Amino acid sequence: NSFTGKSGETSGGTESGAAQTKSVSFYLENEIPTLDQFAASDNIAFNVLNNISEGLYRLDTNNVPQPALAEKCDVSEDKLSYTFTLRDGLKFSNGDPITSKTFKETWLKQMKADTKNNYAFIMTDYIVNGMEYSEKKMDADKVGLETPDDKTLVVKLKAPTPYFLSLTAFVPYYAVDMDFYKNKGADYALNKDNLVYSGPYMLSQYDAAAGATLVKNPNYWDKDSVKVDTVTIKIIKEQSTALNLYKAGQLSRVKLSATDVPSYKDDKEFTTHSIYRTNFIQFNTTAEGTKNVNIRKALSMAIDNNTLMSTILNNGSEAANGVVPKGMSSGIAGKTFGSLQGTLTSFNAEKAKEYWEKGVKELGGTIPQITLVLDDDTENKDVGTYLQSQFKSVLGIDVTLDSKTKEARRALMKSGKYQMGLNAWGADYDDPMTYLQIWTENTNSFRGNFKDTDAANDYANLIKAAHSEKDTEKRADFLLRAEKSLIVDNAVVAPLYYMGSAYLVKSNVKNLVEPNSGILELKYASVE
Amino acid sequence: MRSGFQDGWFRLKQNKGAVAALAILLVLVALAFLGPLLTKYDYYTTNYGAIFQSPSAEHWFGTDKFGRDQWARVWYGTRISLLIAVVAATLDLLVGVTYGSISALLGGRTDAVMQRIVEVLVGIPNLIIVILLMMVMPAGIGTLIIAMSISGWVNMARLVRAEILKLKNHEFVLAARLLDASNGQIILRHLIPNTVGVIVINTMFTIPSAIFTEAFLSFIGIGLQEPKASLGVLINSGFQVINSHPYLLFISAIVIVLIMVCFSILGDGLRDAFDPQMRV
Amino acid sequence: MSEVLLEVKNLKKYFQVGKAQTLKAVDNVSFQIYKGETLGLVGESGCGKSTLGRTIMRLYHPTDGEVFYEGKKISGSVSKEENHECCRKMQMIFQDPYMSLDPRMKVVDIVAEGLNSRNSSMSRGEREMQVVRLMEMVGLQKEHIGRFAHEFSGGQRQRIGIARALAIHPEFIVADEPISALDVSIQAQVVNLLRQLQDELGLTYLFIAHDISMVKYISSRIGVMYLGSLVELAPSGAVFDRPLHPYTQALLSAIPLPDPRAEKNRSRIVLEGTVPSPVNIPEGCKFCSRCRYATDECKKSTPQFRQVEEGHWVACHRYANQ
Amino acid sequence: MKTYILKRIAYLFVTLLVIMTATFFLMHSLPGTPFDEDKISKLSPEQQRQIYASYGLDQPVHVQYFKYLGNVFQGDFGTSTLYAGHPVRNILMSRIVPSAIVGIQAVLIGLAIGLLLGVVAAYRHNTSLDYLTMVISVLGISVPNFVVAALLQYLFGLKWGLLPVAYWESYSSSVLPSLALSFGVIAQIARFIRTEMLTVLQQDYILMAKSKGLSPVRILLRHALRNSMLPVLTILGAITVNVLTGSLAVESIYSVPGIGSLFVDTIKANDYSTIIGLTVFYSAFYVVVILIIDLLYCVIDPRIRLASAKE
Amino acid sequence: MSLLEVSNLHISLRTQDSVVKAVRGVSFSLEPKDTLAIVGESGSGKSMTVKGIMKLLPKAGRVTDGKIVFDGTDITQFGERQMRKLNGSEISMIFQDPMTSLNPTMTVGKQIMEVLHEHKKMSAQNQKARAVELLSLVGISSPEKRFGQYPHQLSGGMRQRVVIAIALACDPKILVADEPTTALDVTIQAQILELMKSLQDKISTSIILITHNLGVVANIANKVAVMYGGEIVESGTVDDIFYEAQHPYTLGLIASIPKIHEESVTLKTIPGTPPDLIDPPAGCPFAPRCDKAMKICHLRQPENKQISGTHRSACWLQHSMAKQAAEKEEHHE
Ligand SMILES: Nc1ncnc2c1ncn2[C@@H]1O[C@H](COP(=O)(O)OP(=O)(O)OP(=O)(O)O)[C@@H](O)[C@H]1O
Ligand SMILES: Nc1ncnc2c1ncn2[C@@H]1O[C@H](COP(=O)(O)OP(=O)(O)OP(=O)(O)O)[C@@H](O)[C@H]1O
Ligand SMILES: [Mg+2]
Ligand SMILES: [Mg+2]
Repeated sequence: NSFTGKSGETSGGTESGAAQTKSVSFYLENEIPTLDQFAASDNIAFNVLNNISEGLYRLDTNNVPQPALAEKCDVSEDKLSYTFTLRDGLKFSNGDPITSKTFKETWLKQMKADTKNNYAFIMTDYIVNGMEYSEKKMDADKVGLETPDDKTLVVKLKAPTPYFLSLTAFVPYYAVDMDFYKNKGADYALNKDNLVYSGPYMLSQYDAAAGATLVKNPNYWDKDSVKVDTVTIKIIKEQSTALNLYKAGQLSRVKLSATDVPSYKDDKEFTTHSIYRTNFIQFNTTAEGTKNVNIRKALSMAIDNNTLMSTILNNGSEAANGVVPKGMSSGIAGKTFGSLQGTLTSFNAEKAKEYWEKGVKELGGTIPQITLVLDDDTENKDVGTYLQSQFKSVLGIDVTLDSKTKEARRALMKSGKYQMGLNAWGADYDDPMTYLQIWTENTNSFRGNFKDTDAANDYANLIKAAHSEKDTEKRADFLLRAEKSLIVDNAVVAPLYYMGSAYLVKSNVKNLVEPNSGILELKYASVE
Repeated sequence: MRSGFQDGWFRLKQNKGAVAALAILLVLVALAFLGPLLTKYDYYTTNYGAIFQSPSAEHWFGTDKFGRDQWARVWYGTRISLLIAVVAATLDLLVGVTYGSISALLGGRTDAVMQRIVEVLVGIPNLIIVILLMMVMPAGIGTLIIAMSISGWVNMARLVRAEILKLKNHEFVLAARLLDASNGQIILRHLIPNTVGVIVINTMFTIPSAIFTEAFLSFIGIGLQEPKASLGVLINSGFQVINSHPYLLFISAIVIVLIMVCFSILGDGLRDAFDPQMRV
Repeated sequence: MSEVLLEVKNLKKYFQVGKAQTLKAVDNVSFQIYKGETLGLVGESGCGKSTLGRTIMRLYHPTDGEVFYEGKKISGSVSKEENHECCRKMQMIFQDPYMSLDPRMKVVDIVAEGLNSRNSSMSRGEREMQVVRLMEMVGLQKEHIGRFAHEFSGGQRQRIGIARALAIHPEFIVADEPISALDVSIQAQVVNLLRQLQDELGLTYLFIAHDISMVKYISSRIGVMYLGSLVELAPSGAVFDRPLHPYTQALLSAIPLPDPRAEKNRSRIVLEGTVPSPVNIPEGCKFCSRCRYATDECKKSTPQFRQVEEGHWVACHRYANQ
Repeated sequence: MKTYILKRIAYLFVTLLVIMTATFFLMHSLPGTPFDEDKISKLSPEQQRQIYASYGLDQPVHVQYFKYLGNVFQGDFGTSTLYAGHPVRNILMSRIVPSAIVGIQAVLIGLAIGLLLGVVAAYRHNTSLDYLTMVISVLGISVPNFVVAALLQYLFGLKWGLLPVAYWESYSSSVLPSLALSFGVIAQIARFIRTEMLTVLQQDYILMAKSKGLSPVRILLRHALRNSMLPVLTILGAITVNVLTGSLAVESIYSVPGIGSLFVDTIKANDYSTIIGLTVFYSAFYVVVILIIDLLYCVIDPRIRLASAKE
Repeated sequence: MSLLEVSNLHISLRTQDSVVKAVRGVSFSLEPKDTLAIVGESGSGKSMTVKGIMKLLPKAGRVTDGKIVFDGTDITQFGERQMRKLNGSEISMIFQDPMTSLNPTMTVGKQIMEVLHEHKKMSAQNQKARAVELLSLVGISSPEKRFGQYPHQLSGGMRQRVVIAIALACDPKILVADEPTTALDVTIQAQILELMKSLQDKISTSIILITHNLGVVANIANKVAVMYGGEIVESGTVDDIFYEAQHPYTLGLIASIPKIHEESVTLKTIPGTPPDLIDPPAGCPFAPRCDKAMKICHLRQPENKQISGTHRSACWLQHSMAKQAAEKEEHHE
């Protein structure tokens, strides 16, 4: 950080006036943990990486994957083979060519189990022999990645995967200059000079704790459509600070806290945006009390998601109808999963009470003592407090809240010592499977111990069927039934809300979008 | 003839400021216990139809984001915070003062060992221990107190130690030695009375810092869990809505400042009352 | 003579001052105090009298040498019981009365401190009565007991120190200038008290003072110190009638007389020459730089402290062959 | 004295070793792993095993400990897991500087104003000046620093535009955080100086100084202050360590990239190496400060002897 | 004109629940080159009197009445600021308790230099040289070494001499010495007295000397005031007091001095206890202990009666009627 006497009057935000350089500035709510793509695993890092590097495809403003480094992709009839053709003359920012081998090497590295970001599954789950390679049971040449020439990459999949293209628009699939990577060794990505860029921007300044500045990448294939010259990324952890900076003209966009929403609701700079991240209660299906399905149903039904949204969160989040976000694609063109499923959750105090009494009777008449574990951040605590009051007023029970650090909460859930836990899951790609299959994989107490029962097996079978189903309609149907059984019939989870945020965006900044992945897209942004 | 204690008490009573402070403090303590009874609301009942109401005849201190009556919550919180204050002060006075005086008076190797122990206690990040505590103990005041006891008294110990290092070579201590006073008697009769100013002032500082530490610990889940609240917790959550609903912060803040002002005046009064040269 | 109560053997007390410099405050002092006697100790200011007294009282660890009380070694480390024993039997009156009084304590508590540590069965009232009795003994009033040390005059503070030491009926008292701040009539009162106690209870004193007439009056023997060492030790009459050491002679000649006319035309031995720094005392007699009889021998060798007459010890070459 | 210092330095390393060891084992008994359990649970058991192995976490804790110890003795504190791939040393180095700048300024401001207020309050005991300092210090301690920070940010940054609202880019960025932190420092120092000085001002040597005809300022500064400094020195140690190692709230309000949040973040994320590195740094700092303060005791008051009862 | 004129000085001190009337109507005057010795009972208000003059009373103390004129100016109402100009340079004081009146955390050398710094324009080097010189003047051996030591490293007598050195540093017009030689051995005491005398010869300093050592009084003083119970009961030249003492207290005092060349079993004392200053007696404070006390003595305060040109005594015995009565009694015998 250079101590150059900049002070309050810098309009640093949207336009830096005379020089006609267009700039936007936004902020991240935490330090940038890393810019090493093989180590990056959270949205903060992805927010930067997504804009300084690129994959075969890139999501457009409507969440649809569009060819990026790849010019096109041919999918085989059996939907198991994808042939990508790369554009001509692709180059990293340092001039190294981007070829199909670049992708193959990058992906092989990503598939190694010990890759730091633990994202191996995002490839090994799909690519033929990926898992075996990952577990070191097979050599790299057996993996379903072929590079007939420098411009062609053939990917062989284990099962039809309708969302595979959107996977290639996810950061772990992006291109990394592997020669450079090996060259730098442990120092890779530690500073701006130890990185090369394939995306629309490159770093001109980078400090993990303070932020980064992005400038246009001259070697980017589509550099002409990049409208903004510099992007400043600040690290600001305090929402009120961010708002102050926004008011002082130093940020182009700011997230509003729930309590600030009412005062800005009618502002023309106000927008909201929800992303594919669902918060839900995970019931432990083997724990005291919650092992009874009626108890679980009662608890689920006692929750009024709409009140939660309108009075407590109030920040652009949406009341959840199911675990799968409404807008997620169903695989059937033009139809979202939500539109097919309708509403699975319903607030019904009477029914909840009925179920509760039934459950209590089944449990032998003793009213179970119930505890909800949750993370120690404000949002979760607010939600917890709301739930507590709701259980009290609807069911007349005193639910204990047990807030813990995230790691402690996870450890508790992993060991199965919980009844209900507040948890969330963010989509890795635009398909319901990213949600629904987590209750089948390595079924553990983290996912409510939902296994080894008829219901659980039925659920697993539905997911399995969906996996191998080539017909999109049928596949969608399996998934719809799975979600229904998960939420309504078995009440393994009680969906609460889809995470969203309310923002203020300077009116001269356009297309500063954050697709449903929650990862920022700067390529399309422009400043008037 | 009055004893030293009666004497101090007598002089304290002559200090108008201290008496007023004591009175206000007593009123606050009374409110902490009786306040919630004065309203028909309790501190935990939510009312989503009446969130964020400004202070009014209905809700004297307004309501919070769950529509809970802030009057009841503030006094309930005061009760908890006063408890924390008492615990912190006791800890400071019992553990801190004892530890510091023993360390300084015995000196030499004992001092070296005791001070190294303090260094280790301070050196290990508290948060780690707190999180571990969270795993083995249920959340609640008890756990909270244990967490605060780990190193809450260290400052006091070091302060008292410094003062006693200075005092212990004074001739009146030597004189007491010659009169066969045990170390304990020397500490109690000579050293602590001569350190009273520092002890009182440091207790003044321990109390608010304990109140805010409690809020932090409660936040990460070791202390109070919703819907319980303490002043520290109320201030923290009031701060989050400072722009839109400042009264939530200010009411709790005023209570805490009032408590501290009273404690301070009282502390000064005590300090002066026990300093025989300070008579006015 | 009667039995030896306290014996000091080759006692040394050095202070570290500055970088690696030692100040020999007490340097190889040996003497005995008999039971029931008063040993007066006089000497130049800064010669180490208080240090000697404090070392005997075990407030300082001796650098070398030993102190025996009733034949038992009490210097160095001792057991807890011995410590109690010593505290019960030995007391000290400090030279600086104010510093030795706890500023936060009332006089009643200060004086009663010794009573408290030992006899906790005593009731509050009893203790207070004891205190009043002691206060009156040293010429203070009972109204004073509720006051703090800073509310007294210098002489009154000194008397509080005396009362405190007497409170626990010790056998042996090191009195470090106990009466210097008192007016003569009270001095007389206190001295009479000390003597009376000595007669009645057989107390033993080490009495440090500058007022030689008072020392002479109270002491059976007098020791004269110079720069950390004893230079003369003899029965008090002998010291006054036949002072042997040149320093003692100078000292005696300097006593101011309470008689203005006599004072005006009296001659005293004026000590010329410089006092050697206690930090690096030269070889030879320490007094030789100021001594009118100094010879070469004095500069070269340190005189032995030897008995030249029955009970009369002196460290001076002039009496080497006697 | 010299031997005493040498002995203390030897102790210092033992203390650090104990702290490091304790922290290491405590850290490893914390719930959770350095990884995102949500994500790890999606990997196959074999994949999971390989991950643990690659971090050496599959070995018994004591084996890990000795390995780590060996590295530390070679000056290598390992790499962070939260800030994946970043060497702990680099992280610490880049984070300490802002915290230190803000902290040192806060301590200096606090010391200067605190001493001034405290001295004046004692000198003018029971006057309105005295009450004013009491009010200032009560506010300083009972209003949490995040509130002060937010207030200063609003006033100086947003409303009057005198100083940067937040963000670490120029020297002026450090002013508000330092000010916000200094409030508590002022409060503590003022109160301790005042109480101690009230006692000192009653001493005879102050009367003596007056009888010398010295000016009140000189009496206060040359005679009273030094004799009242002991408690201030002691708390100054704690304050320095606390303030220099960053304040979570103030740093996040002003977006100062300091170590305040690093502690919390890394502990919560089970980032073993960073925490231990941070702990070693912090406690080394603490222990050294304590040593310095102990030595200063003897400088300030020559009657204090630490070495031992014997001369 | 007198250098210092004190008339009817009253000083009270507040204690917890009472007021100590420590000084009750003290008057005296001091000419240049005078040495006034104040002797008297311990606790009779000697120190308070001089502290009151210097405005250095403890917090609890206040001058309730009286007038102090220094060098023609009335300083009774002087505030701290005005006193500062006098203190140290014009009037300087040697405190009674040498240990507590030295700053424990400052080397003695610095404490001497400080007063030079304040009142004499001197370079630091000269200050130091002068300080060392002062130390050796007061008979401290190896003064350079002592210069850098702290008070607690000095013996009682050395501290006292340091305090003396500080008081003498600026050649004051009046030197107030409160028991300056109590902790000194006789040789050094003699040296200090010589020093004071030479100062007196050199710059006509006046000295107020409080002491219990009548030998010292005899040596140096030309005037003596005897205090008892907060009052001056007798005053006069040394000869007046030593050879013509009238007041029974003075007589008792002189009788208490041990005589070096006489052996005696017990020393003479004055029986009884001094008066309670909280509630001082209406009559003569010494009356309860006085073997010559008459009825009137207990009832009314005797007036301070001039006996000769210099000699005054406050005793009913000096009253003409008492004299007659005494004569009568003598006749009877
Ligand atoms: N701070 C105080 N508060 C109350 N009374 C005090 C205080 N200081 C002194 N006195 C009382 O005032 C009286 C006069 O004290 P002062 O110090 O003048 O005596 P003095 O003549 O100097 O005696 P000495 O020769 O013993 O020093 C004493 O009786 C003493 O008890
Ligand atoms: N704590 C100490 N540190 C260093 N030197 C000391 C210490 N205490 C005493 N001294 C030195 O030891 C020597 C003897 O001091 P001591 O107090 O015993 O003398 P004294 O005979 O009692 O003198 P006085 O009659 O003046 O009280 C002096 O030179 C003094 O400076
Ligand atoms: Mg002495
Ligand atoms: Mg006096």
